[in-house]
Amino acid sequence: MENLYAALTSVKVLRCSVGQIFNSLANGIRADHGEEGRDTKFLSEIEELLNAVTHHLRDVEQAVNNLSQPPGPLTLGNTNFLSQECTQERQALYSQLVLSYKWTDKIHEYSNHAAALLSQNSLKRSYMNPGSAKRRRTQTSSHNVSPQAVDTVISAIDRQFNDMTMSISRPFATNAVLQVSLGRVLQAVIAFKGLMIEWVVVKGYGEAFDLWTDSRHKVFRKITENSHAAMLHFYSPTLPELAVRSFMTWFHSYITLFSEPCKKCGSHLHCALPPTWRDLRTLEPFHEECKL
Amino acid sequence: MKMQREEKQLETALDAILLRVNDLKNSIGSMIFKLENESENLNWPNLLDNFALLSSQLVSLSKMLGHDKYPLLRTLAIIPLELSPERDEQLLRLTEGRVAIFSHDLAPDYLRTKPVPEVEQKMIQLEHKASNLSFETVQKQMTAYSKVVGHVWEIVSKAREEWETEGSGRSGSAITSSLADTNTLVAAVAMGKGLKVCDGMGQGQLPPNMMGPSGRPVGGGQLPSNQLQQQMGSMGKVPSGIKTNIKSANQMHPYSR
Amino acid sequence: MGVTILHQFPMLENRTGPQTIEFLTKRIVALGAVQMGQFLVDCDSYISMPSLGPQRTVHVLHNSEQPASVFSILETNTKTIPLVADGLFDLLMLKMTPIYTKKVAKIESKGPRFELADFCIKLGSVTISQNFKGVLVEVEYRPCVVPSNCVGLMREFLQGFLGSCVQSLPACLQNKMDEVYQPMDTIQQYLDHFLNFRKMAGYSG
Amino acid sequence: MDSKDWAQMPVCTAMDTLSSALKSNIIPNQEYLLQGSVLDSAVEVLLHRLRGLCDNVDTGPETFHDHEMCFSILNVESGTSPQPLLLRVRRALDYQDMPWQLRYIGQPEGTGDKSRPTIVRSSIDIGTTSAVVDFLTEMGCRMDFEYIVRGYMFRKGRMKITVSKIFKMGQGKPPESVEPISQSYLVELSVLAPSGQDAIAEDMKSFADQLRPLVILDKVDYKRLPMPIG
Repeated sequence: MENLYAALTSVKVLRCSVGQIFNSLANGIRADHGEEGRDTKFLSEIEELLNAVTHHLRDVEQAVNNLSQPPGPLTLGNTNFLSQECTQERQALYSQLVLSYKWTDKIHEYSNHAAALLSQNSLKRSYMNPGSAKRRRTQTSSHNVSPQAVDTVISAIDRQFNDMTMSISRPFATNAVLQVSLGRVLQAVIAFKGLMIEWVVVKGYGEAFDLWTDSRHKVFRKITENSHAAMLHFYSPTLPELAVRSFMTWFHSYITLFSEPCKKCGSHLHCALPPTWRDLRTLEPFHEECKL
Repeated sequence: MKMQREEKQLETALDAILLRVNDLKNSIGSMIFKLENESENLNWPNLLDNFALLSSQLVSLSKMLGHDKYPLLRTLAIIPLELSPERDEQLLRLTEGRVAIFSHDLAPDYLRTKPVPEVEQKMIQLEHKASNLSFETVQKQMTAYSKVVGHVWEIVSKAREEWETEGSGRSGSAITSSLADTNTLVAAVAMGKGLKVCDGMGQGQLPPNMMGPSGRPVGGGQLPSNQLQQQMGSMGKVPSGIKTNIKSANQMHPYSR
Repeated sequence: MGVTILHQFPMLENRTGPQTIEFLTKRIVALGAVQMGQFLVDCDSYISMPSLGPQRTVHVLHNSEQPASVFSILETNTKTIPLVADGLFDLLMLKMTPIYTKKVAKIESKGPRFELADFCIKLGSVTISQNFKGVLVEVEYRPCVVPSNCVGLMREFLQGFLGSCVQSLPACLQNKMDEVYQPMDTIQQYLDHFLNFRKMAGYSG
Repeated sequence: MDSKDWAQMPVCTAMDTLSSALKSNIIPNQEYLLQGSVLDSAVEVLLHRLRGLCDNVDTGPETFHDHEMCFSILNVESGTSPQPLLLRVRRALDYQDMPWQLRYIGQPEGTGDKSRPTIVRSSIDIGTTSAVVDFLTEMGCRMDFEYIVRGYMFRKGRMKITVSKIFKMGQGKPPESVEPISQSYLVELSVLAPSGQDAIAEDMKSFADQLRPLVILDKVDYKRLPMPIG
């Protein structure tokens, strides 16, 4: 294998030197050859290059001699047939190459942007950054709260809304899983880690409460997505209680999911969906497409 | 020749008697064993069975002894040929450890055919006394005696009666199902017998529009229902109701065995 | 089961039944709906014998959306009682034939069934013993279970593809606006329309 | 399945499916039945034995507490003997939100026939909503009688064994104060099967024999029962 690589590089070098000769020949006598004796200088340059070519040619021959005969015929798959086709256009390679190049370029660009955004750490929800250990100890942790504290916070929120019923279960150790029924409009399962909302699944009235399956209905799948966005938006590591309360307040605004039209276009339906987005501050309903 | 035949006859007779006696002995042995070891789960019928066995064996033995074919054992004499104060191992084995020595003071006890002389004397005295009694006194004593016996008989039979009713009560608990009850239940479930709410009653559970209580012969409907209720109720309270039911059902049921 | 509204689509003079269905299908497909099978709702009516006193009618309906259930609605002079039962209820009605007899022809609504996001749209052509009588459009909005919540939304959707002929809500939903919608409510709507069709057929025939 | 295929699939009417089910004889419309009773004092022994014999050993017996109402509708019109159509409605008192059961039971056959091991009667079991009582009443049915039944249910293969106490309905009294109609438990062994499966009857007979003499399960012809009262 190494021999093959060596041979290939020597062929490349040979082609380069041959190319150089043609290059010099095509350029003819240049300014840098000086005024007097420029012919000789040019000739000697060509001669030098030719020498290099012969030298490289010898290298190639040597490398080829070193190559052993490949055992059996080489199977190259479909590429075998490439040699049969001589017109470049019909292979359509060029356009594909350009396309893939464009894609890689784009990916590169986007990932650069993403990296820049992520490095600002605005969405990081745990203190995993290599900050000083001293500072970490002083910070309040939102995911290390006693179950009683979680219960009191949630029951306080529960009292706040009388058309939203909540029940807490703890199927996995101390972390609470909250089942919320919003009138007879929808229900949601919210998984907490301490007081940090970790996961939200929104389902229709009468659908099974569970954390892992999506709703049957498109509307609720959409709202699940939006709740994820809201849960990230409202997240604040220093005031976990406020975060939960504001999320719940926002979530409660879905009580008018089917009855209130979009604030912007004034109609109920867009693409056969009701306004599934609620403004994070004003709680006004918008269609996905109208919110911008 | 005759002697020889008689001897042979005697031998076979003795063998047969020995066999019976051995049987008897074994039954007594097993009964004693049972009494000693299984007394806690030995019940009365079982014990009675054992006694019956013993008595039948005794009867057959005595019949055998009184049979014509058998020689009169009474006429034969046993002479102890050898008495010894020594312990005899063979004898011990033969008697299953009961008799160890065949000595002078033991042999008369084993071979005795008459009661002890004192007892014999007493018996003669009593017989003499009896033969000397006058007819009246005998009659008087006999009536007194039969009176006492009758009294005892009465007590015993009364006890027996009590005991039997108790016993039958006990064996009744082994009965686990009653055909009469089956019939009652099936009839109730299938046709509502005993469940039918008579007219004008039991409409509390029904929607009021179902049957108007008006226009129904209230008096005529209610009276039998009350009677029915009373009968049912009283039947339920009497504890012996089940027993009588069983009997009557056995007579009535077409499939009774 | 979501809130469902059944709407009778008016027939135009120059259109046959299949043409109307075709026309509606085109509209609904243009909105992005996909056909998902067919549907069928049928109704048999059994009428009591005169000996039983005042006449009562038992309507027995089947909906292909709930294939294991039989819906029956008993109609007396004073009230109607709905009953949902297993499929074997049909067998029981056969046992009842001496007392309740089938005197009127079967009426059914049958046609394609479409899905568009969370909506389910059914275009049914109504026939009484194979004679075409009209078109019933059923629209179900499956995520919502309380009628009062989604009245506006439903009306908007219906007007979106049926045009301005859509005005009021079905009568039988009016007094159940705040209750959870049941499959029986759909059946009740079908029955109301079926009885209308029958009445009209009776007048014309 | 492609959506195109869906579109092509014909919808068959409920009546078609029912009649095809009838034709292929998969509807369990025959009930094979044996009945008996056990005294209250011996019911514990019976339950113990059934626990050993039946399938649901690990979970223990299933209890039930039902209210059964029997309706009849008289068929006056037909010229033949006016045979009333009997319908039964049963509901679980312990599970109020369960569907109610509406049941048609035909005339029992094979009661006198010695060669048939069990009673066979046609039966249609229908689950319904709770409106069924109103429905039947308005249809013209009359409630003949009602009772409370409480007891235990066991399964053995396809066989169902119930051990139950029958209570008379108290007149407007709460259901706690009902009185039992006898000092025995009713024991029923039944199988619901499509018609023609007579082999199951033999299985039932042999199972019933295993319960002897604790309970004598037999064909009880209630028409020929002695009628002591009323």
